[in-house]
Amino acid sequence: MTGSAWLLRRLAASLAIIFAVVTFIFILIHLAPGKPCSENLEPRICDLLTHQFGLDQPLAVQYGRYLVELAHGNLGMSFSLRRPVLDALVETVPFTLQLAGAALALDFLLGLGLGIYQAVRVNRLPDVALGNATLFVYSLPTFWLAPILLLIFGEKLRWFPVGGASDPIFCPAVTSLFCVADRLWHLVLPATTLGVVGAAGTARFQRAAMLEVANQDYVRTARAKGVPERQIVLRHQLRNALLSFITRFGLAFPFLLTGAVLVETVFAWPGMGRLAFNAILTRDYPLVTASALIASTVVVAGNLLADILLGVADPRLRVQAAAEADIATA
Amino acid sequence: MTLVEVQDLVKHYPGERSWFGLGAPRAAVRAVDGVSFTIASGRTLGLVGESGSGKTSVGRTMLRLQEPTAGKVLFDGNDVFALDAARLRALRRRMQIVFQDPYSSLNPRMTVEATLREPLEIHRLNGAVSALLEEVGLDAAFAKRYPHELSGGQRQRVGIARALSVEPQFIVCDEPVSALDVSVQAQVLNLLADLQAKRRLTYLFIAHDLAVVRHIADDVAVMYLGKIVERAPAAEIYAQPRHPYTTALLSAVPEPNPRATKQRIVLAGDMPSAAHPPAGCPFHPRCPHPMKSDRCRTEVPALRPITTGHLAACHYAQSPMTLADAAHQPLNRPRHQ
Amino acid sequence: MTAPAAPAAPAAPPVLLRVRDLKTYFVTEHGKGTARAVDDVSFDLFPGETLGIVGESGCGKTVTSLSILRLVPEPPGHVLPGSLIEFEGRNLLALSAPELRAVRGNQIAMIFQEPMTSLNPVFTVGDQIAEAAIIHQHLSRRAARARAIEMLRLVGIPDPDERVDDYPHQLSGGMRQRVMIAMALICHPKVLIADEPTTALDVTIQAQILELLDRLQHELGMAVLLITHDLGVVAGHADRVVVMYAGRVVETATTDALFEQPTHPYTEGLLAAVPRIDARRARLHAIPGQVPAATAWPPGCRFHPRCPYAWEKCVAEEPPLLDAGDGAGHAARCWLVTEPERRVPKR
Amino acid sequence: MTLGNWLALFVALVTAAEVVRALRHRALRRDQWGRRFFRLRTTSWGLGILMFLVIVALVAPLIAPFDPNRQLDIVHLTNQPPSWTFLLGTDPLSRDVWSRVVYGARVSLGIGALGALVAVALGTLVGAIAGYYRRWIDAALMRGVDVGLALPRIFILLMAVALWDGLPFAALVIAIGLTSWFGTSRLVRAEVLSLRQRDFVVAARALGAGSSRVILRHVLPNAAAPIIVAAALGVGNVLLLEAALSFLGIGVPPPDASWGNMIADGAPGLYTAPWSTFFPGLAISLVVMSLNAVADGVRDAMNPREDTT
Repeated sequence: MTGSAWLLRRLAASLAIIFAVVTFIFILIHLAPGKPCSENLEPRICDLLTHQFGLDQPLAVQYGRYLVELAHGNLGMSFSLRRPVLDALVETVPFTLQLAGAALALDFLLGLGLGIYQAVRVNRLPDVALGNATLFVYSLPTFWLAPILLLIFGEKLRWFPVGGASDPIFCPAVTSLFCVADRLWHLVLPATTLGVVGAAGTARFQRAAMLEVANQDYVRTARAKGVPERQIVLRHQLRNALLSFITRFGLAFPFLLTGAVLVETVFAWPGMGRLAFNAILTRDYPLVTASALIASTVVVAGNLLADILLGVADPRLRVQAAAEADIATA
Repeated sequence: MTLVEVQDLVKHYPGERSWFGLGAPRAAVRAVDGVSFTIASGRTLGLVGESGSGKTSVGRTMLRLQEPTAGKVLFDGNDVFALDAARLRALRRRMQIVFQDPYSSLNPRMTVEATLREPLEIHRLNGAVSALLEEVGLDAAFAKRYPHELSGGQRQRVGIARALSVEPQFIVCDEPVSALDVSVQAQVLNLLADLQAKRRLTYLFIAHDLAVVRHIADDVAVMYLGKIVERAPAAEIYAQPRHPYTTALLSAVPEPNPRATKQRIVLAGDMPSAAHPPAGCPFHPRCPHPMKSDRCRTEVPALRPITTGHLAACHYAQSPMTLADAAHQPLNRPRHQ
Repeated sequence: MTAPAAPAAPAAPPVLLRVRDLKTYFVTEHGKGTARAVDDVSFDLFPGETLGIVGESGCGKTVTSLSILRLVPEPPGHVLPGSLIEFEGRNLLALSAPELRAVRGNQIAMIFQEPMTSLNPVFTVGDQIAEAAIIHQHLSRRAARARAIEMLRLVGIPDPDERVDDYPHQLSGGMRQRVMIAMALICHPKVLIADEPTTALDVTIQAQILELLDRLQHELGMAVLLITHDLGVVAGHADRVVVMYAGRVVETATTDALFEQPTHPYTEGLLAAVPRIDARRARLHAIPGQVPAATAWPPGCRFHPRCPYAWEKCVAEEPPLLDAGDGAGHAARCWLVTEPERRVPKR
Repeated sequence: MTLGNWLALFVALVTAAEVVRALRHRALRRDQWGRRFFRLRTTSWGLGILMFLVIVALVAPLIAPFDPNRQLDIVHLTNQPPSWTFLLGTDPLSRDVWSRVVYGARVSLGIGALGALVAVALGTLVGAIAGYYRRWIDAALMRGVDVGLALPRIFILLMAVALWDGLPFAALVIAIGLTSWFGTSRLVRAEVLSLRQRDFVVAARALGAGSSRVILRHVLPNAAAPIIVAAALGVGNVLLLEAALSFLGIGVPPPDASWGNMIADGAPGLYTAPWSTFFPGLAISLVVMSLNAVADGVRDAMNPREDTT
């Protein structure tokens, strides 16, 4: 089987998973008691709305309709925002991407660096100190770290803004270099909150992975060849430890999503997490389903990406695929 | 009297689907490819082969620890593969197995006593753990120990005691001494011989070491790539091997005698993969026989009697290869692709 | 203190590798004891010869081989002060890290038991073979690659131009061990330490690898330290033999002398325990008991609890390596050398 | 804080320390497993902190000076800083933060333990079945797990809690447990897959042992260590999840204290009275950290590494 055929099958499986998730969410949300109207709405109007949105139809009919609409790229109308769900997502998703991207970068760069550094200095003072520090930071709840950082750096020191994604007066949109800087400035605290906890976890993981590899026979072989210690760590150990790191990368996305909901709430970050949270509170069915669709897509895509990277990075997988291609064509 | 009869046993492992079950299945591994033999009651058949020859699969499939692909195994007249669960369980009292790796063959969370008591519980037998331990040469004090507190040889004795606990007639010994040091290996081999004499046991003794097999087996079968290539009484096969593979294997065994003026046949290349065995005689790509011909490349030689009781699967078994024949074979030729 | 029997040959060539009083101990977990894995081992390796170190698991032969290039993981292991490993007149134990690295893989190279795990799975075999040449001979990548291909050809790997880009998992066990050998020999070392080089291989592949090692030793003129548990391998390939038991050298001799006149009861017992392919014995000789733990060697002669001849003196006092008097350096750590009349089995 | 409270606190501390010391002492003498488990100092600390908090939760009435839900004096005693009377200060509703932290331990630890129990039990069951029986049942279960892992868990929980008004407390715990087992099942499956190949398992089958005996006596006991690790980490995860939900205002309903809703309660007064946010968060961090440290110990114990002495 060739690489592209594998990718096609894998994509199909991913789509099946996303489809299953959406179906599950759809059923769950419609099984819940109650109607999607706020309490102060007149029952008559509520009924009207319910009818208008087709919510009085049998579940199967609603589901069928939803799928037909989805196939046409139509995510429906948001009940609470009174506008297409797609528009709301287009507006908010980029903010979440910025936040998650920055956090992910911090997580991996800092985490990898610390983990490798600790592995090199294993059991010496810097390793022990960093080991205790990462153990602690890794255990911090993001929704607690967020207000603490806000208190220290936002309120007391006033280094960073206390909320939002940009200055609403000077930079409602990115129009100048100053506004780019403004955006970044707003990004620092939320991204740090989200990234630093992940970085501590990554560092712990990477240290363990490096040490696991350090006991392998081939490291001894390298040493017997006269390879300098530094090169042993950075070449022979790191290359192998990165394989398990890639797997971890694929699993980081659910964590980021959960974190995003919480961090966005604390920092009033106009992202998708907050949107989805509000959608749930207001029983905005189309918006909730669409958010779940996006979230599961991100998770599944993360796994897929990790698999592809692993296939590239691990010659054992790469060559296996090639050998299968040989057999298939023979 | 025949106790065990294996008829045309086949065990193929289906190719794993790659990529998390989404890929096309790979070619099946033909681990055992039509193996037949009989073992008379109270005798030992040595089953010899290198890794990948399928010898372990034969032992495990015979006991139905793996489901066979085809073939038949008759134990004392019972068709092992046709039994329902209850009757299979009853039969398991009579057929046992001893494993190679003494470190993995005992449950690390169970004491020796618990390990030996379990089979008695399963079959509701009245046996004494201390008697079993004594029979394999261990002190009764070992009953309270955990496997990690025992040496390799002691573990192997416990493994043997476990097999004996249900009072079987037939034991598959799957490389029982190959993980042990020489001095301990001799202890265990002697123990197996003593037990056989005392309990009138029948053994299938699987090994890669021809020297070990010589000491315990009455008959020897040599496997290569899922097939038996030669089968004969032990004395006969060591004195006059008929298959070139057996000849080469015998010559390759390092002897602890520096003065031995033994001519060595160094076979070129590796055993091919059992997923893609060569056409014709499975041994032909490495065969140093001087008469090797096109027939070897196309026609699978049948395992046929050469002399009375001596079977070989070689087209030229009537004129067996001598060591001198093989001496001028080029070394390190390209391996089979 | 034991003085190793001096080699008696009058015009003995200069010693290439001299090991004296080597002690490598391990601290067991949580400092509950010390495992004296290698306890006072001495031997010499001469240019061009093959010295076999033979013994069962736990005798300290592998730790001895790792100690030479200081590859014992520290902690928990450590080589005790007072040990000497002299290569061409320099004590390897006293070298700085860069000096030691200049010896490793360059002057003294090593191959290991498990060719599967001893090769790095993520690099091509060419990269791994070339690495030593790049480090020690400062070859360019291109030149090192060419050398790697040359080495692959030398060790008998077909199509070396293609195999050089293979990854280890694409090769069979025998081919991987050939790669290991190519990697070890690329800098033409003077000493090759082969630690159980064929234990993980099938017997027909073992024959290939041993023959290859013989041929390369002949062509390249290096000395080989062959560590193995297999007396058959030693008989066929070593010039001289060191037998180890319980962290000690118990007997040393030329190969012929050792197999003809085994003097130490352990050697004798070991030889009698090996199943022979050339003759069927009714019953194998078994050495009773098992190797004691390295944290608690028996007092006196460490073999006495298993020895069929042992008497009070063996329990009370450990014998030194005593010259067995065949004029070829045959020595055994056994009181029987001085009291041969006691060689009467008790059992 | 009365003298009795201090005394109870002191006894709890000493008891926890002594129990850990005794455990450590016994483990070090027993076998390698025990020695490796206690190799890292953080493991002992983690065990001690957990022990202490469990004792605190059990004897909360003895240690807490006030009723945790009582608004002591909404006029004069809001947002009091820590003092000898109010050890950790008071919250915006004039409740004693220390008493709430102490009682919150019952809720938070209880939810963590229960949720993790559900998750690990389910994960072990599914993993063992999939790994032992292979074939179609394995394929079916693992495809289900794939979907489970792709579910945005916090959404599901938010939906469950937000949409079903007045969801009983136990249902919340079970909902968390039901959405937390997917990872464990994969782990157990992998472990079972490798164990079922081991010779002692084959030996048991050869002796005529049935599937349930093989799984319960031979396979699962040998998979215990990774399951324990999963359980320890699971308690932390569930606790964090509950806290997150409570923080978002839809977890443990007020006025009952959980560490999560205490953070939320304190958040509006963050700048004036940070203590009412700080201390419950610290408690969560300590528990999660301790669980991680204990998990490290179990990991060390199950795969020995020579890199450290």
